[in-house]
Amino acid sequence: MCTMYCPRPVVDTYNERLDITRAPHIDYAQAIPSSYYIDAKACLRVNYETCNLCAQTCTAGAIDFTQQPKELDLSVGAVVLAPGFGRVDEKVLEKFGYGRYPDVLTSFEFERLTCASGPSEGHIVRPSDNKRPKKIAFLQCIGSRDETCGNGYCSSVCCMYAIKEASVAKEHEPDLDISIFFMDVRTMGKGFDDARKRAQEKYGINVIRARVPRVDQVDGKLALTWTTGDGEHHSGLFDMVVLSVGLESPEDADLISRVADIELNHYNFCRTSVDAPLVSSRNGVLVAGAFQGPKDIPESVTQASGAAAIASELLAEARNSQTVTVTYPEEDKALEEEEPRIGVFVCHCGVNIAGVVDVKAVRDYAGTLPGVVLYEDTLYSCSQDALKSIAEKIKENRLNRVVISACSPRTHEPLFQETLRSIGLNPALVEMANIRDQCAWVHAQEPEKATEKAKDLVRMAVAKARLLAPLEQPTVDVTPSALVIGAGAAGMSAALSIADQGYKVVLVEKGRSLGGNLKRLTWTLDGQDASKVLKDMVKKVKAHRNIEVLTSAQVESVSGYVGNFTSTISKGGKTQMINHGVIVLATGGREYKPKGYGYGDSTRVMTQLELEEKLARGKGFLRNAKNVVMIQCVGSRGDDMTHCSRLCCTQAVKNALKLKEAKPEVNVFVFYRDMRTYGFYEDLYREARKKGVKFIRYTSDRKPEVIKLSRGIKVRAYDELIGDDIEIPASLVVLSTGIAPGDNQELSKIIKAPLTSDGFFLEAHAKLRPVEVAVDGVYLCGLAHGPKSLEESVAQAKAAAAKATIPLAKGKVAVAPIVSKVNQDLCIGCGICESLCPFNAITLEKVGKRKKARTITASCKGCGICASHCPTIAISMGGFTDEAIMAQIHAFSPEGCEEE
Amino acid sequence: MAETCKQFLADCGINPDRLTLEWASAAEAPRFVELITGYVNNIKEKGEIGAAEGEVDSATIKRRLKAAVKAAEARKPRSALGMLAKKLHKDGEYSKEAIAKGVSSKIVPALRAERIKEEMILLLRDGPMDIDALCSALSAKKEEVEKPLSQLQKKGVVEEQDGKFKLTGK
Amino acid sequence: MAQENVLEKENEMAQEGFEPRILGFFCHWCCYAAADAAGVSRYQYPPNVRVIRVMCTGRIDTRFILEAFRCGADGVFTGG
Amino acid sequence: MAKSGSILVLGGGVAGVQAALDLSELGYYVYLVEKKASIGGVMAQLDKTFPTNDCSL
Repeated sequence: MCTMYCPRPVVDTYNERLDITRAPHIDYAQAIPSSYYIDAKACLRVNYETCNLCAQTCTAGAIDFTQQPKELDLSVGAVVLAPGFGRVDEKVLEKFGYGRYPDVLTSFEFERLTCASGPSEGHIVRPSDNKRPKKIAFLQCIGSRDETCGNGYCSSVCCMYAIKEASVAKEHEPDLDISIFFMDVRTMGKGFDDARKRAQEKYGINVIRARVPRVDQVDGKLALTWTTGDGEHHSGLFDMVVLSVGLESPEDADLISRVADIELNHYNFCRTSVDAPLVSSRNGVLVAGAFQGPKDIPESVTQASGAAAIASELLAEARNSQTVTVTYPEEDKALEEEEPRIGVFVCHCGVNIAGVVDVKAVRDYAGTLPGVVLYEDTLYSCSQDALKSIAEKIKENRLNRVVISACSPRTHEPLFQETLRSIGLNPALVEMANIRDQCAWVHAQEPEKATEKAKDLVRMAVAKARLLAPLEQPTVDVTPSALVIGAGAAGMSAALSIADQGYKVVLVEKGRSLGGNLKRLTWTLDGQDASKVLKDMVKKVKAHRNIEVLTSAQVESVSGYVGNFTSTISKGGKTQMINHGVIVLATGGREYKPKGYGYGDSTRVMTQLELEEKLARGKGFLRNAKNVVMIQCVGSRGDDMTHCSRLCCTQAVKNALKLKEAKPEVNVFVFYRDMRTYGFYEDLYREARKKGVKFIRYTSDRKPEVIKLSRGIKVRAYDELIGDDIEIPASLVVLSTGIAPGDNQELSKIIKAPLTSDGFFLEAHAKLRPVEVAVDGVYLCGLAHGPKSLEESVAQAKAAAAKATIPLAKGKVAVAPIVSKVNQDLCIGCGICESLCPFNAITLEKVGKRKKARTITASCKGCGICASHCPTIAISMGGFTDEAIMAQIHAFSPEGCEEE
Repeated sequence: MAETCKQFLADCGINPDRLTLEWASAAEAPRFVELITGYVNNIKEKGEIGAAEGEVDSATIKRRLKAAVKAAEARKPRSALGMLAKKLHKDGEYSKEAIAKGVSSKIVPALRAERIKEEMILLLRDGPMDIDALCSALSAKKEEVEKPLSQLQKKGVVEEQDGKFKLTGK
Repeated sequence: MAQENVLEKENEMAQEGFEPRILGFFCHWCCYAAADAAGVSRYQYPPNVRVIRVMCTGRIDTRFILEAFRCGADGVFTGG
Repeated sequence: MAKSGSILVLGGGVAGVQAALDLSELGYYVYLVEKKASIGGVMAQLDKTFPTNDCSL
């Protein structure tokens, strides 16, 4: 109402200024908190003491202009800084026509255009004429890798987001012609190269390796000129240009630095070090996300969890001293047992559902179904005020079953379950009908049929709801200790963090000593002495009273479930059993051993790590060296392993600089496919170029060859710029061999944790659960998860430690109540269920004289294979009983087909 | 399970291709769309249940499936299904042939026997029938019908009168 | 009301050719998730399938399938 | 002086929210401070996220 009456238009910043709203507004429907707010800068009442229309029209009387800003003094034990990133200055964008030509957009604006909730409801249109563009160009590295604007670093995320935006655009409009102009294609994240390949193959997105210097307008179109690697000039006309803008330090970085008294680096990001990536220069002030350096979502999430772990280490003794517990009202058991009184709420989801399905018709239809006493429609059921109103209506009408006809239970059921809980109803008494994701969205062209389907789905949900029964929420006690597998940098960091948070850790290492790959590193990427980092870590681990170290030891078997694992560890021919509540996988990776390129045939051919070891021993071996040739992507990116090993580019640059430092006159050549020196490592790359290191691009179909001569070796490779092969007599050939997964197969089977096709462990969710695996109570960090730098391994280890400590700190874990239940009166003890259960969640036990099956609630995932294979139908599934499913099947038929 | 259903559907006179079991992981939305579209078109071609080639008419299907559901509840065939699953699981044997063979030799005969018995009772509810009529209505051989019939007689559920069988009302 | 719907639908069927009624049993973790993802991506597919969510295809009992056909399903799609 | 069991998290984007959630689960009281009227940060503006193109809301 207030938005409607406000006379003051303001630009909608949520929609990247592509739309208009009013001074009082809400950014987006699912915003939390979900109340409208007044843009004080634009409001007439606040600034000129006029108007006041909104306060008068608000029926709830919720607008109070007498409120003043308040200052709060909070006493806290630690601070986590996560202010995010800032935007690239518009002056930088102006060079590319932004502001002058309406069809030059930033990638943020383009993102809103492709979004169904965006200003154009997902249709891609040109701002200048609202027509559909045919040719779109994406320009990369806008405000990144560009010293002229002060941002010498790489923003790390733009290459991948440009590919994503281009793919999404192609999905909407398959006829679009999209070109992306890269300097290097930096898709070094886990699974990113695969996604890029898919996008190129499936959508036919053109990849052009060139930097476009400027954008001009010709006849209403946008003209670009560029020069490719072979020295040729090109030009082309486009209907739309998207600037892939980089991530800057936040606008108020200086303010934060002053207030929090922390140091910033030369790009105004928070200063941290490789061995403590989440710790600022001030004790107790931690940092996470893009303020620590440009990064993507999973890394930000990882750092956030990691920062939480460090805060928890610092404040372990004060744990639970200031928390408040949420209390729920007692369940109204009597009401639950009454005849079903069902309430059906049909959600519009804005236009998402109501734009296709006739929501009012579905609502009225619901009213005709048996047992339904209340039927209503809501604009956004998941918004906070709607939830509140649903709760009130349940109470008013004494409902004891609720059907929410909206989106997917996979995403939203917990929300509605919580609503029921908050008013004293068992959370199992809600059922959802998915009329959005599996109806309105997928049948957009057939509104009538979609409405019919929605009615059917509601009828089936109501039928099930009639038979829903309250379920007990089981909890199990937790053994307050952790098993950490692997004692490299990641494993040790994780173990230390859990131990510092006050819990016992058993650290198991296959090798004879602690350290893993860190033992082979000489310098960290920020130039620290790697052996000192290692020594410090080992010392702390060995001295910690909460850590028990087992070297030359291996995990033989793991049984149990989150909170109560039992593992068998073998060491020196003996085995021992340990009990623990959680598991951290930090099994590491190993240097890929190359095939070909003369490796093994000549002592002049070595890997980067081998070079690093030589350099550490002194520069004597360089006495006669004239040319050193480095070859990137040996083994990685489709050579032998499909993945990108992420850090070889930076490692090569680092070692090239070390070579130059040891012997300035030596020529260093680096043959690469894309230089992926992301983030602040771009500085090293620039420095290497300045110092005369020569970088020459090759493509995967024309790889450099190492040729053995009677004396020495030479490298032959195709040089794009010259257009011909070049030959370099090489004193040394250094292969950037990348990172191969460790022997994860065996452990994967023992723990039932899935691997990626590359052989690394698979996380539970690529974005939001980057350090958890699909098995509850098992967490993941370091090279076991995928190639990454020491800094990233440490951050991830802290994150895994945070996640692993959560169940330990809680002391109890809740189990989903969808588990199986054996009716022992009917059970004949045949053991079929026990043998078939994929989770070892059923045991046979003696009850009196006979054997009976029993479910181990904490292990059960509710798959139901036991129920469907029980000869006597003695097993029932919580929330998915035979009766309920049968009722759904009967309701599937519009005429109904109950048994007489 | 799927194999059992398919073979049993065929046994009941329903085109087994009306049932399909497909896999699409959470990340495979395009594959899912392909599968579901293909499947719907496939069923469109087949037409309404009972209308496809070789299928029994829809009234028979209704009756027969009613009996079939009862059969699938019975302990004997369920045990057969469970034991087969257990054995295959234990041997790590998941080949299509092995499953199909196990199902056709162990489970479907048990299901069929139960189905014939249950359907017989349903048929006789509508009035007395002689053995030949029963055989044809049940799509079964004489010896398949005689055995359960005599069992039902022994139990006193069915009685014979003038060469026709009828329910005793017990 | 319900009766009218049925009649309407029969009319429709006669006009536009045969529209089968199909029941789907979708695994919560796989096929159901894929179907949600299809929605998120706005893929379009025929609206003939009604879905029952189960936690795993292992839950599906022979009885469910037979009962579905008895209740007039022209097809049953189980998706793991 | 006894240590405080509460923590200030500055920023309500995906990192800030994640840190706040983890800290509260670890047994600490969290003050989450955000400049804007709602939390979620830039991620709430994204349509889909790579590489799996999941919905970000």
